[in-house]
Amino acid sequence: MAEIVSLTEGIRELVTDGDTVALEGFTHLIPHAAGHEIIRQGLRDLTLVRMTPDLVYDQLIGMGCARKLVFSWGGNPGVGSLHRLRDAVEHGWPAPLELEEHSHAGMAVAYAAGASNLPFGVLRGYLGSDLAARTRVRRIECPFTGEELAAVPAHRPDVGIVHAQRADRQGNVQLWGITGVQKEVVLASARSLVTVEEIVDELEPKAGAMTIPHWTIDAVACVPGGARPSYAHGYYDRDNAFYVEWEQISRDRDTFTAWMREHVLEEVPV
Amino acid sequence: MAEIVSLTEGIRELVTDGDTVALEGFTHLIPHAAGHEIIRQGLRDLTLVRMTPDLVYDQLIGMGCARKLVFSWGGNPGVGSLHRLRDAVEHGWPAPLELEEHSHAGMAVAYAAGASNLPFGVLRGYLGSDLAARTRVRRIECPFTGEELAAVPAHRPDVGIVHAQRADRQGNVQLWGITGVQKEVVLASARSLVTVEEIVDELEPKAGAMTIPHWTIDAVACVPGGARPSYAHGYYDRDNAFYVEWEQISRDRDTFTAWMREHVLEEVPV
Amino acid sequence: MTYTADEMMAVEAARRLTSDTVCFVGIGLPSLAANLARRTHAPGCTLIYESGTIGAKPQQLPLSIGDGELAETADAVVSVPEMFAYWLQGGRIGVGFLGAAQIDRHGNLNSTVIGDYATPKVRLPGGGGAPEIATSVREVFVMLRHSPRAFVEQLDFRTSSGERVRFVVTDLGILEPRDGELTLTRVHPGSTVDDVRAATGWELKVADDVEETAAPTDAELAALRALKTKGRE
Amino acid sequence: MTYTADEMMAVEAARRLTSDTVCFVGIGLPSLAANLARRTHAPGCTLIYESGTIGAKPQQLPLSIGDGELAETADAVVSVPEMFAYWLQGGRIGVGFLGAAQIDRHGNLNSTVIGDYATPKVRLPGGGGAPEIATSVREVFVMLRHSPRAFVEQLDFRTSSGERVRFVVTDLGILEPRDGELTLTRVHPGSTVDDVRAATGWELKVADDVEETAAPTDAELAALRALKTKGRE
Repeated sequence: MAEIVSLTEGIRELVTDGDTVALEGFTHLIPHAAGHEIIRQGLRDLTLVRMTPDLVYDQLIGMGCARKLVFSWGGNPGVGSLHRLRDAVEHGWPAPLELEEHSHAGMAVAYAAGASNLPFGVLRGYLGSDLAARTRVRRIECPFTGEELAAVPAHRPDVGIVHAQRADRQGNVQLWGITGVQKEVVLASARSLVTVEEIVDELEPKAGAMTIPHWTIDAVACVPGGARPSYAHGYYDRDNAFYVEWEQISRDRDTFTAWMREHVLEEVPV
Repeated sequence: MAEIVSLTEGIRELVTDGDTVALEGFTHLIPHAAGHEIIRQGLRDLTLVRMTPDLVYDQLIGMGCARKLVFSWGGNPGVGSLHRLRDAVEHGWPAPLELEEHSHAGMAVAYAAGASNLPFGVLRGYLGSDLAARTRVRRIECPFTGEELAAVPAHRPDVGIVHAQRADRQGNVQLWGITGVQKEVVLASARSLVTVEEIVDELEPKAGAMTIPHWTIDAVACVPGGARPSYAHGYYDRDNAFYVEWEQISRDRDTFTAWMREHVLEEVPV
Repeated sequence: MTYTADEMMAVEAARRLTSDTVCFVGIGLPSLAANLARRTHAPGCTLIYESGTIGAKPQQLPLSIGDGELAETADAVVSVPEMFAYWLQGGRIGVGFLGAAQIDRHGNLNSTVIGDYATPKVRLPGGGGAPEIATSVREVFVMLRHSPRAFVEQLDFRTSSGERVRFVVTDLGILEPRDGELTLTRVHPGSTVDDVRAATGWELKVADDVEETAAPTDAELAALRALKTKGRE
Repeated sequence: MTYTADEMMAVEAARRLTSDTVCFVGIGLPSLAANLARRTHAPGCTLIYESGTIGAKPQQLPLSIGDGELAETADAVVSVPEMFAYWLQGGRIGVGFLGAAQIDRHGNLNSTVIGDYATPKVRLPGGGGAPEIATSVREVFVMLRHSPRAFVEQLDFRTSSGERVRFVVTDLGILEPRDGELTLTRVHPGSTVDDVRAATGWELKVADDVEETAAPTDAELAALRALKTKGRE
């Protein structure tokens, strides 16, 4: 049963050093504010899971929160590299970062398997790719046809965190637009936090919207703008200029650290 | 690319004696008219697939169209048995009927596997049930945990047939309300026919609606009332009285045959 | 007020549901019981129908598990594959209701055939969701009328496992598992332990402390009848 | 009109798409090419972005694969697991566009690392959808600028298989598989076969019948520039 909490409380109650945490979002509704609160609370040794780690994961990694990254595409969409991710992988700064690298299809199947309470998912995948030898994937034989397919272990994060447009006072969450793997992350995770743009009395039906029932969510925090600089369909647009700016901010360790101090560490939490 | 056809043409072009055919619908949007056209065209030796075979399957079986039934629950919802199905299984009238019996969960996974172009699907299923020994299910071991699960072969019908509320002139199909396994059936089948209540210029977005793109469908036929006596959400209600009446009509072979002659065989096709 | 055996069953099942219960309901008595709970002491009880409706709040008693009103009033409508994968198998459901043609002393159920599977005397509709409901929900509630033909020493076919059956409500009383065997724990008003024994096809274990079920209250019956009337308008 | 190498690439890729093509597009040149095709000769071309949008019809060139306009204009928006399972793996996609940091003579691609995987010189963003796009669509179109660093004898890492690569468009020309090896079949206006050889890190096979690509027409360039201007407003 979802509790309505502040973001500070939500992260404090749900996330612990060493946890496996998935902050998901596929370009849309990326839970930046929740990531910043994790940084402010100084959480450490996290295994971070995400299909498309972008700026907020670059920040978490650069601030030393992560021990390991489970992912399928780690870049600044339309811009280029994530320099903090690269610095961690290439030079171990601020700490070495272990990688478990998948394809998108493998990650998607792993989340769906987690939501389905299965230990693994099956796909026609990783064929002819060196990735197979570098990640957690095994071959599995179809018991009817003998055909070989790929199996990936289910994702079962300790904590799943997503951002959505709105919730009602019971904590039922509604999101629409590109819905990504948000539902799967909430259902696959042992604990879940949803940040929302607003809390309303009633969730009106909306074309293309999905609802995640309150009894599958641990905590809901109202964090308007919580997805910025990504976007919240129907609320605000993507700040494309900031993604370009990030290229400069993140290139240099000191510039990065100074920016994080000013814009994240010293920011007043919600 | 979907062709807009008459129901008669659609069945004639897509269904052949001996085919595996799934006419799906979970209480809602059951493609009765399409089933009647199959009966009128005298198709034979069909393997019929459906999670919840009800009246229209009772009619197909009683009229001798089916050789085999793949299913998980075959009854008259809220009323009782399907007498034509029982007569075929218990007494071989009008022909013996081979059964491949699953659980709902197994059927749902099999359709999803078919839509996903996988040879099998995995579930925690058929545990402690004698069904496992009577159907096509095998045990499969998780390659990571060693846990044993159930595998079911994918459903890949020759023809998938569903009813929906509306299509546009390109053949994009929109349906809403209880959406069941309709999308999976269309995608899992080699060929597909969708009957619709109406063809419109533009499919307006609608809460809870799904769209199946025209390029996954072979033929669309406009058949208003094509789901009666089941219902089409937003168009007409379920004729509950007819489901009760069917109990009497279907009990006796002669009454059944007479009813079918009058209401189906001599009906003017659309 | 006087009441029927069906009403006693529905009321007694409803009493076991709370506002925190997420329950998977089939049509008939289980649907009646779950909707009754929502109208009386458990307004927050979440009803899930296997057709894909989550959190349905029907005003009328639905006549099928796929009634339009279930979709209209639901918090969410999901596809049937998602329902079975993410919600049932995902371990999200607390209580699942099952009925059957036969039950044995371990709570195993038969809803498949009477007689031999290959050459059945009576071909029943089949298991539907039962095999996985029986092993995926936390607690199975069985609703079944008592008779020696239904409460049998040996099932003709085991459709679903009894391992999670916590409660069997019949028209005569209530059975609960004690030391791995269904044991009579309550009789309904007007029934005796001997009545239940006579209607059970195996040698029934009876708890030392068999109590009498509380008769349906006027409020319960009024709510129940309002539901049934509406559903049949 | 004069035009850039990028424009030549986008135009030439667009020409390979028809109104019947269902294509999986990434951001950048592939998205530009597919949207250009829709504005010129292939208005029915279906664009699928891996974010879950099927049949997107953006007015502006999207800046990310998850732009809101893609969802607003799409025929359907599906979840990411469904996109990869039912649509890509389901065999529904005709053409998939891929880019990479490195390509070898068999069309295998590297978008993972430069250097050793465990101790990379440059950690690239990674494969994303590429491994399964490369083996699930009917035809893979690669778009990649020519240089000896990109067209290599030996990949540092094989992210995706080249088996379904049908067409590689570069800033200098076009390569197509002939007898299992990428072979130069066309050069763009202003490039020579020797230019392409010099920019290729392996001994390039050249078709007997190398033709010159038709330069972008004024109509193609106008449509392309209108798209780009709108996207950057």
